[in-house]
Amino acid sequence: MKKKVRMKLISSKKLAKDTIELVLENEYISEEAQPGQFVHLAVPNHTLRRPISIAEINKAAGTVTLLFKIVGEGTKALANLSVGTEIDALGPNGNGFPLSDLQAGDSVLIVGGGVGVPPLYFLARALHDKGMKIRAVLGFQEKEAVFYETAFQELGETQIVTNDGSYGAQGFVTNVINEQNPIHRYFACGPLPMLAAVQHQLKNKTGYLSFEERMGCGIGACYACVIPTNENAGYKKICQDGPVFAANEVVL
Amino acid sequence: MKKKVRMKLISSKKLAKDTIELVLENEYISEEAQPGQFVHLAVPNHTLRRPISIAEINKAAGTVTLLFKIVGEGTKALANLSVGTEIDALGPNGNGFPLSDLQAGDSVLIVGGGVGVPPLYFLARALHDKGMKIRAVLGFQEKEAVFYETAFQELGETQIVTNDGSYGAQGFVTNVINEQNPIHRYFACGPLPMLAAVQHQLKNKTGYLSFEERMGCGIGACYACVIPTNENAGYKKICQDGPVFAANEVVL
Amino acid sequence: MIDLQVDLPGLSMKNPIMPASGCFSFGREYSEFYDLGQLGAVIMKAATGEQRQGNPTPRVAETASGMLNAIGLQNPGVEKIVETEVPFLAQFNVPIIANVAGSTIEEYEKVATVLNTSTDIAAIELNISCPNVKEGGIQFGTNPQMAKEVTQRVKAISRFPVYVKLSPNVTNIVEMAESIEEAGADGITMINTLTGMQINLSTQQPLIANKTGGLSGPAVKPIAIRMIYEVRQAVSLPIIGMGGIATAEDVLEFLLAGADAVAIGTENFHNPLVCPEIIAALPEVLKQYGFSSVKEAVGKAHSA
Amino acid sequence: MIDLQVDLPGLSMKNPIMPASGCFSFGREYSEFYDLGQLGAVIMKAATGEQRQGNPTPRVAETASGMLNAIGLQNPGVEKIVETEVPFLAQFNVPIIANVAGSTIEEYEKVATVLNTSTDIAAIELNISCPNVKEGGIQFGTNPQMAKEVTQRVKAISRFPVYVKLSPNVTNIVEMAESIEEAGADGITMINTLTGMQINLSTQQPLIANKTGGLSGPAVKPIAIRMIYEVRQAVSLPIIGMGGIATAEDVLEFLLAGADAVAIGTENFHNPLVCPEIIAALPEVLKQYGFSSVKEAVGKAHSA
Ligand SMILES: Cc1cc2nc3c(=O)[nH]c(=O)nc-3n(C[C@H](O)[C@H](O)[C@H](O)COP(=O)(O)OP(=O)(O)OC[C@H]3O[C@@H](n4cnc5c(N)ncnc54)[C@H](O)[C@@H]3O)c2cc1C
Ligand SMILES: Cc1cc2nc3c(=O)[nH]c(=O)nc-3n(C[C@H](O)[C@H](O)[C@H](O)COP(=O)(O)OP(=O)(O)OC[C@H]3O[C@@H](n4cnc5c(N)ncnc54)[C@H](O)[C@@H]3O)c2cc1C
Ligand SMILES: Cc1cc2nc3c(=O)[nH]c(=O)nc-3n(C[C@H](O)[C@H](O)[C@H](O)COP(=O)(O)O)c2cc1C
Ligand SMILES: Cc1cc2nc3c(=O)[nH]c(=O)nc-3n(C[C@H](O)[C@H](O)[C@H](O)COP(=O)(O)O)c2cc1C
Ligand code: FES
Ligand code: FES
Repeated sequence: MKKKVRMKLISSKKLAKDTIELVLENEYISEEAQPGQFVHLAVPNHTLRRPISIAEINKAAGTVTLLFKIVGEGTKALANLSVGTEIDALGPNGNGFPLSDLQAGDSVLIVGGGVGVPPLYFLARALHDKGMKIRAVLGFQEKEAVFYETAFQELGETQIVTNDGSYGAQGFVTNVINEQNPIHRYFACGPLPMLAAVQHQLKNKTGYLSFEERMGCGIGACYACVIPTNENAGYKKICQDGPVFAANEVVL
Repeated sequence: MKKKVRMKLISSKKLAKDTIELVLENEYISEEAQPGQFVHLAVPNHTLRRPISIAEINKAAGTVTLLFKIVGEGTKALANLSVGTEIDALGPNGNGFPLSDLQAGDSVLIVGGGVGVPPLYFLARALHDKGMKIRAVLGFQEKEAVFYETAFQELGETQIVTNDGSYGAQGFVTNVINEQNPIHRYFACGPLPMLAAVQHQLKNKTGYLSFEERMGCGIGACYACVIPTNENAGYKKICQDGPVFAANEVVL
Repeated sequence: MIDLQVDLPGLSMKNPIMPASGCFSFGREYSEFYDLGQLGAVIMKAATGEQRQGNPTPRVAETASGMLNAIGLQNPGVEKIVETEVPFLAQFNVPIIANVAGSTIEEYEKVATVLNTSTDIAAIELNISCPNVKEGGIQFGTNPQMAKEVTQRVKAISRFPVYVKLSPNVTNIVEMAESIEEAGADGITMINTLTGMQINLSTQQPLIANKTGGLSGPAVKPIAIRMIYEVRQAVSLPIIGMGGIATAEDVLEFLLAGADAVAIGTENFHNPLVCPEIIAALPEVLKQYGFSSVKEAVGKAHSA
Repeated sequence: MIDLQVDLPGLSMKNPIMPASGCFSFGREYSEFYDLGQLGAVIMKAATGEQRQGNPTPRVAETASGMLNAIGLQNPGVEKIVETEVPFLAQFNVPIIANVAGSTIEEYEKVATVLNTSTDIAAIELNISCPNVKEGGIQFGTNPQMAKEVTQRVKAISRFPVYVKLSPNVTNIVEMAESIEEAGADGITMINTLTGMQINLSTQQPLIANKTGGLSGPAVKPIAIRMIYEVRQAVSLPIIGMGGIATAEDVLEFLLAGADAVAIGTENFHNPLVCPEIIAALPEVLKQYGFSSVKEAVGKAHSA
C-alpha cells in the first residue's frame, strides 16, 4: 500500500537567494527514496500539492532533505513553516534515475540547472557510493543563486556556470559540456530549454532527463502532467512514468 | 478616520465548555471601546470577518478581553491562535449601550444568555463604576457552560439559570426575572428567542437589547445585518445602528 | 512613472480602481477609513424607483474563498439617493456611477429619468440581474432579447453613458454582450454574482432566507476572467471587470484578459482599505511585468 | 446502526460515496492507497471511440479553493478500457460506472455499443460536456435539444442504466434536466466543471494550454448545491451529486439538497484517502444531525 505521511520539519535554512533547504523527518520516505523521486507536499489552504524532489536522505537519522526556490504562494508558505511543524506528504513518488546497469569506474556527467540541481545531488551521492567517476556541470542565473558547489566538489569534478558570468564560467551549461569526453551516461535536470539543448548536444550519448510539469494528483491518476514521447503510447505521465525519461524517448 | 488595527494576543484560556477568553493588546481599541461595541476579526483564509463583543477592557494595560464560544471554523481558528499572534481587527464597531441618562443609585437589570453574557460584563463594570445597583440574571445551557459568575457577583446580585437545572435555577432566564421589582432600566443580550421573551415580559419597562446577525462588512456598507424596526426607516443595520436597540423599537 | 489614467465613456479616471456596486453602499462608511478622492471612480449601491426593504435575514453566508449574498436591493429609492447620497459622494471629485435596478422596464426608465436630474453623475450601470416581474420573473440579464430591450429603452432616455452589467448565469456570455452592444450600450461591466446556495446542516434548510444567493469573491475569479476574455474577443465595448479581485496582481490579470478598468466588491468586507492599497501597489506590479501604463496591459492576453 | 445503503438504477451501493470521473483514472493508482472494495461505486475516466491524446500541457492550474483542468479526454479508447481496465476494477466487487464521451452522436453510440460487451459494468454516465463537432462545437450539454437527442440515441442501444452528467455552464439547469428526463435517462449526475480561465502574469497568456479549463473544487460547491436543489424540485430522476465535496459534512449538505449519492473529484488529489475517510466519518455525521440513514437525509432541505 502507498502512504500519505506526515514529515516533521527539523530544520529550515536559506542556502542562496530565495532558495530554502528543509530537513524533514520521516523514516518511511527516508528508507524508500531513490534518487530522482519526489515528494508531493500539501500546503495549508491550497487545493493542489507541490512536487519537490528529494535532494538528500539520511537513513540513519530517518531524514529527507528538500531544496527549493520560492517562486509563488506554495513555496513561500513552505519557506515560512516553523521547525516542528508536520507537513502532509505523498511519496516517494515517480520512478527515479536508473542506476543498476552502471559499473564502478564508469564516467557519469551530471548537468543541472537552478532548482534542477537538488535531485542530482541525491543521485551524485548514490553514484559516488557505487564508485563512479562524476563530473558535474551546474548552471545558475547569478552568483547569489549558487548552492551545493562544495557538496558536489566532494563527489567529483564540479564546474559552475552562471548566465551573467557573476560566478564561474559565463553562459549556459551547454557552453562547457565537452561532448568529446568519454561519458558512459549523463543525467540532467533543469529548465526545459536547458534539457532540450543538452538532449541535442549529447544526442550520441545515453542519457536521462528529469522533467517538471504542473501536477494534479502526483500519482498518475489525473493525466495532468504528461510529456509527449516517440513511442506508440504517445503521452506519458511525468509523475508516474517519470519524472526521469530516457533522453531519446521524449519529444521536446 | 476609522482604523483597521492589529491586536496582539496576550493570553488565551478556556473558561468553560468550548468557551475561550482572549486578552488582546491594542491601545486604540482599549481606549475607544464602549460597552456593547464589538470588534470584527479577520480569520486567516476566511472571506468574512467574525464579530465578537468586547467583554472587558483594561485601559492601563491597553488590553481588550473577548470571550467566545467555539461554534464553527472561525471561532475554532481563533481558539487555536498562539500567544503573540497578531489578529487583524476592525473596531470598536457599533453603537453600544446608552448609559448617559442613568443616575448613581438607579436599579439596573442585566439579562444574559450564553455568549450574550460577555458584552454585559463590560457594561456591568461601567454601571458599577457609576454607582448603579445591578442585578444580573445569567442563563446557560448547563453547568459546564457557566462562566463569569464570580465576576458578576462582585458587581451585584447575580443569579444563574441553566436550561437543564445542572446549576443554579432550572429553566429560562424569564422564569426568574421578577417584573414587579423596581427597574429603571434593563439590558439584555443573548439568543433571539430569549430576547423576544424578555422584551415581551418586560414590555412596561425601558430596556435595551443587543442583537446578533450574520455580517458582511461589519461597518454599515453591505446591508447584510438588518433588523426590522417599527420606525419609518424599516430595517436598521445591527453593525452600525446597533447591535443595541431600544426594546420597543425592534420587531422580533 | 507608470501611467494609471483610464478614459472610458463618461469616466475620466486617474486609476482603474473602483468599488463595486452593493459593496460600498454610498461611500459614507468607507470615507471614515480613507479619502475617497483616491479612487478612480465609485459605483453606488443599486437604486430602484421606490424605497425597498430587501430580503429577510440571513442575507449572507461564507463559502470557500467566497460568499453568498441576497440583500434584495434594499435602498432608499432613487429620489432620496439623488437628494442625499450623490451630493455626499460628489465632494470627493471622482466620477460617480449610479447602479440602476428595477422589476419592470418602466422602473428602469423611471430610475434613469430621476438620475437625469442630477448634475453629479458620470455614468449609469444597468443591473440587469433582476427578475422581470412582467415576464414571470426571468432575469433580464439571462435573456438576450430582454436585456437588449431594457438597454435600448434606458439608453433612449438617459443623458449619461450606459454601462450594462452582465450576469454570469448564462450559457453564452458572448451572445449577451452582443445584444447589449447592438442595443447601443456604451460599455459593459462584468461579472455580477453566480447563483448559489448553502444548506445549514442544523436547520436542514437553505441558510440564506431567500434560499439562493449570489456567489462572489476569489472563488469566482476564473469564471470572470474567462468571460471577460470571451467578451473582449467578440465586442468592442469597453469593459469594467470584477469578480474576486483582492490584489494588484489580480487587477493585472483582469487587464490582460481584456478589462479596461476594474471594480472590487467582496474584498472590501475583508479589508476596508483594499481599494487604496491596490491603487498604491499597482504601479509597482505593472512595472514588474514590464508595463508602463494600464492601457498597455489591457487585452494583452489576446495578442499571442 | 446508521444505514448507508443506497439503491439507484443499476447501482446497489453499500454507501453513497464514489470517486468522480477523471479524478480516479481507472482505479489502479488509488488501489495502492486503500482497498477499493470500500467504495459505494466507482466512476471511470471518460472513454471515447478511439484512443485520444488529449490537450497539450499545462493542463491544470490552481485557483482559490479550486482548480482548472483541461485534460482533453486522454484515454486509451473504449475497447482497451473494456479489455484491460474494467476487469481490473471488477475484482473489487463494487458497481462500475463507465463515463462515455464523444465528438458526435455516432461516437457516443459506438462507445455504448462496445461497453455493452462488458459483463462487469453497472451503469453508464454520459459526459455531454463535449463539443459537438457536427454542430460547430457547441457542447451537447448546453443545448437541451442536443442533450435530449444524444441521450435518446444512447439509451436506445445501451443495455445499462444511463445517467446523464449535466454541465453547469447553462442559463437554465432545470430545462436541461427536464430534457434528459424526457429522453428517458435513468438518472442525473451533476455538476461537471464550470468553464474558467487563469492568465499567467509572466507570459501574459492563458496559463492552461487549451486556454480555458474546467473549474472544480470547494469554490464551486455553492453552485452545485443550488443546481441540485433546483433540479430535485423539477424532475424525479435520482441524482448523483458532486462539485467541491471534501468532508462528510459536505456529503450531508448534498444529500439535503437532493442528491441520492455523491461523487468526489478534486479532493482526491489533495487527499488520496478522502473517499474511505468520508465513508468512515459519515455515520457519525448523519447521527449528529439526527439521521439514521442516508435515505432519510435525501432532499430534506425541500420539506420546510
Ligand atoms: C517532479 C518535480 C520535482 C520538482 N522538484 C523541485 C525541487 O526540488 N526544487 C524546486 O525548487 N522546485 C521543484 N519543482 C518545481 C516546484 O514544484 C514548483 O516550483 C512549485 O510547485 C511552485 O509552487 P508555488 O506555489 O510556489 O508556485 P505557484 O506558481 O504559485 O504555483 C501554482 C501552481 O502551479 C504549480 N507549479 C508552478 N510552477 C511549477 C513547476 N515548475 N513545476 C511543477 N508545478 C509548478 C504549483 O505546484 C501549483 O499547483 C519540481 C517540480 C516537479 C514536477
Ligand atoms: C455584534 C455581535 C457580537 C457577537 N459577540 C459574540 C461574543 O462576544 N461571543 C461569542 O461567542 N459570539 C459572539 N457573536 C457571535 C459570533 O460572531 C459567531 O459565533 C461567530 O461569527 C461564528 O463564527 P464561526 O466561523 O465559528 O461559525 P460558522 O458557523 O462556521 O460561521 C460561518 C459564518 O456565519 C457567521 N455566523 C455564524 N453564527 C453567527 C452568529 N451567531 N452571529 C453572527 N454571525 C454568525 C460567521 O461570522 C461566518 O461568517 C457575536 C455576533 C455579533 C453579530
Ligand atoms: C453584498 C453584496 C451586494 C451586492 N449588491 C449589488 C448591487 O446592488 N448591484 C449590483 O449590480 N451588484 C451587486 N453586487 C455584485 C458586485 O457588485 C460584484 O459584481 C460581485 O460581487 C463580484 O465582484 P467581487 O467578487 O469583487 O465581489 C453585490 C455583491 C455583494 C457581495
Ligand atoms: C482533472 C479532472 C478531470 C476530469 N475528467 C472528467 C472526465 O473525464 N469526465 C467527466 O465527466 N468529468 C470529468 N471531470 C469532472 C469531475 O468528474 C467532477 O464533475 C468535477 O470535477 C466536480 O467535482 P469536484 O469539485 O469534486 O472535482 C474531471 C475533473 C477533474 C478535476
Ligand atoms: S499529476 Fe496526475 S497524472 Fe501526473
Ligand atoms: S454587516 Fe454590512 S451592513 Fe452590517
